[in-house]
Amino acid sequence: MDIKDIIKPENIVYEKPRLMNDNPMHYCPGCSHGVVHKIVAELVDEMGLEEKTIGIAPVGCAVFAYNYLDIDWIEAAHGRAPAVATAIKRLNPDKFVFTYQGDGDLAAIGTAETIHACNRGENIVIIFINNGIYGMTGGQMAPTTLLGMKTSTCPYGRTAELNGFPLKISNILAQLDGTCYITRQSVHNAASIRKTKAAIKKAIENSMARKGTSLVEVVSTCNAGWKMTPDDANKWMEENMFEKYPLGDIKNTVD
Amino acid sequence: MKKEIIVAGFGGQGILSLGKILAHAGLIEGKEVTWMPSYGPEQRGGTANVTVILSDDRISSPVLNSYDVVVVLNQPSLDRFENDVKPGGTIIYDSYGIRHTPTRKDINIYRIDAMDEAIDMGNARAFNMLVLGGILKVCPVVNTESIVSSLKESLAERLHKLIPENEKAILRGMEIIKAEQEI
Amino acid sequence: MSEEIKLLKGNEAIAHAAIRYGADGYFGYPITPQSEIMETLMALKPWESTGMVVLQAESEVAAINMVYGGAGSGKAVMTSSSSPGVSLKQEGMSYLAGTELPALIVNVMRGGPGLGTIQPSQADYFQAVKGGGHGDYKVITLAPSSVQEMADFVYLGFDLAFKYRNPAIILADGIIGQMMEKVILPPVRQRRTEEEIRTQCPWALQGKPKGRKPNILTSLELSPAVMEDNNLRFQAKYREIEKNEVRYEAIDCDDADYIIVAFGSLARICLKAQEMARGEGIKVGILRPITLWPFPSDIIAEYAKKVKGIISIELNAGQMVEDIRLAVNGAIDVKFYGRLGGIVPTPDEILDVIKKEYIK
Amino acid sequence: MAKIAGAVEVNKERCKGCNLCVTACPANVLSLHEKEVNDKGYHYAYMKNQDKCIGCASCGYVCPDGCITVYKVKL
Repeated sequence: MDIKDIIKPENIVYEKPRLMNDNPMHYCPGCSHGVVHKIVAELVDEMGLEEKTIGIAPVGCAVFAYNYLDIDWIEAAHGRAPAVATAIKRLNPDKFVFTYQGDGDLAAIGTAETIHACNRGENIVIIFINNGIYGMTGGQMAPTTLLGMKTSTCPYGRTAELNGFPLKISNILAQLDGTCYITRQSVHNAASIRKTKAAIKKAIENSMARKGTSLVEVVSTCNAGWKMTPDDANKWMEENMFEKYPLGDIKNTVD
Repeated sequence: MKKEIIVAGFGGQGILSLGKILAHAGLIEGKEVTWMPSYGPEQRGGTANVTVILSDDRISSPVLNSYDVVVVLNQPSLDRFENDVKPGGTIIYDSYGIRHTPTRKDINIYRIDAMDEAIDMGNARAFNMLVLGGILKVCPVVNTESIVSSLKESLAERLHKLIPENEKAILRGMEIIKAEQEI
Repeated sequence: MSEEIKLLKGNEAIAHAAIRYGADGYFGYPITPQSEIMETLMALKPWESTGMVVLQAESEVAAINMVYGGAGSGKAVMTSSSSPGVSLKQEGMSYLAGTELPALIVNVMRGGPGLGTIQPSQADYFQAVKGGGHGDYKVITLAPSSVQEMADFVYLGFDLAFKYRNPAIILADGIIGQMMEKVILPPVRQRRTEEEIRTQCPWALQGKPKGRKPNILTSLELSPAVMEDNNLRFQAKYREIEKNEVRYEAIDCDDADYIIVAFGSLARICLKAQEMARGEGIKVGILRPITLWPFPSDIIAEYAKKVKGIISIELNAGQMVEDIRLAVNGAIDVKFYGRLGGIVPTPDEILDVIKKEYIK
Repeated sequence: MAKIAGAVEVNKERCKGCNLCVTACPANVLSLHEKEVNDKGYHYAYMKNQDKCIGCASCGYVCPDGCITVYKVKL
């Protein structure tokens, strides 16, 4: 069959989501952020939420998320996204309000805001990108950096003596009565991407049904920060990150 | 008309609410009023005081260094404020626990044994209303009807059943205040 | 409900006024001497009457960032705190200014630095009028000197904040917060509808209808050229505010030999001293800045040409006096008297200072 | 079983040459250009073995930059 007969609009089975615009993304080649952005864009569109969605962009690599997804956005100070989201959702209860945060933002500088928003059961969705490193500032240690992992601020590898332990914040948040759905997923292959999309969809449904706080942790790569190729980073993640951060639902009180 | 009043004593004696009822009565009568408490941990013990100013005109300072009427309900307050009575002004003191009484010759001195009376009445909570009655007797800055209306507005709904009791204490306070020196 | 007269603490007046203004949200954290603001709001339960959201946050930092989010959605939102808490809020205030969002912040000042004291102070003058947080920005600063003004400035503060898309501060102190006075509560306004927000605040986050561009609220801009343009736009707005919004009260200044410049509660104490001085034949006037930023520099410069002396009296080590000196630009020697650490001077003390400085 | 034909279009200017699509493809369809680069200097992905494409869209899913459009027809 001639390729011209295949490449026709009616035969499209996959394309860049409508709500992801044509601005080139500043992310490094192979960065997981783009995949998660696409999932969010697809779901907002598929669930008919375009006119109801307000995103809170973090400080960190995803700081410019607002340049890529055509929805209303506000940029939060480092770590404060859950507080910003709290007010937006409470003042606009029929809107879909989500934060998009990295590990430094959510689990270090914003720990208090994260825990208390979850504990109040704010009807928001938190999308948590855990790649074990500070990407934007150039690869420093994050709260989720694995023991032994080298970063620019633990150049000989993280040690418990000096830096404490990798923080499994999602497991902490699952202990809080305000959370209804906490899950840990990844986006390193087509199957895991489908699962993550299903998880974020469920989280959005929970928030619109006012069931409490939902958080989807996406264990991700930062190949630039890890100093690996994207392919190697995926392999390294599967072999190392998944052991400390096993995939699957941590809490689901909804179904 | 302008009256500058301070009531000082221990925290927990009901001084702030006394002042509030007085200020509120002034408000009911269309006066300008200012109620300025000492605030902070002293509300829970130690000394407390409240300045109440009632005036027909705009009130300037809520903080004063001399007063028309000084009401002192313990020795430290008497020692602290006796000299701040304006010449020709009035001091009212409760004799309970007082070792040395006011000595100034240029002011009116009244004594009210409100603490003893409250104990006799078996109602320690009546203390501040007895004192308020005494104040109103020697300095009728607002009328009694306004005070009764003020009680209604100052007290929470659930405490309204106590209003007759408070009224009685105010009237009793008017009876038990005694002049020791009038100039 | 039209106007209503009540006996209220300054802090309580703020709460009552916020509900009557039609504020959409309050986000706070307890700290003395301003906790009655949130306590009163919680007791009045406005979520049952006007729909106003009241929330106790986990920290001052969270509270100001809730304000940032709420303001971003075009709502009239506020927070309150006292000095140490307001230091924590500076991050959020800088973001509000940098994102050009309207919001009302109340600072019932107490003495510092550090944990300091819970007694009244005006030592956060610099922090309020010079920006406070990082970056070149200004916050409209209103200084109430009565409980009535605590209520009125909730309205004025919100109105100015929305007019200029800029945060506004009510810079009060422990005296005004804690004292009770007669208040004529301002007339009730309705909370704005979603439709009104859409027309009045087209920048607000409401979810993007098809056909409109996304509303993106951010203070981030990595291109220095664009960032400079942003800053120039802010500065132009600040000049506009300086031109339009200066407010002050001048009492007996026109025939005065000496002028006391004082703000907030201290202006009231100085007023009593001024009355006493006039009683003794000393011609003293009071110039009370109501807006600390924009500062009433022009009128002070005018009086500086006519009077024998100007003195700034403050509950700090000499902060507003710097703005007065800038205003008079050397035309006259500007003196200063201040008390620190939560000490409040009495009217007598101030009268003595006037006499000592000028009537030798 | 119906036979399936697929094809992939890569937005070559958007592509950053990360190679994730190449790895994700179960049919060994995609490759990065060895010599050619786009305006940003990336060796972008292209269909090296078009006839093997089954239109499974794995490449599209994993592409972080949304460069890939996937087509599929049943023959």
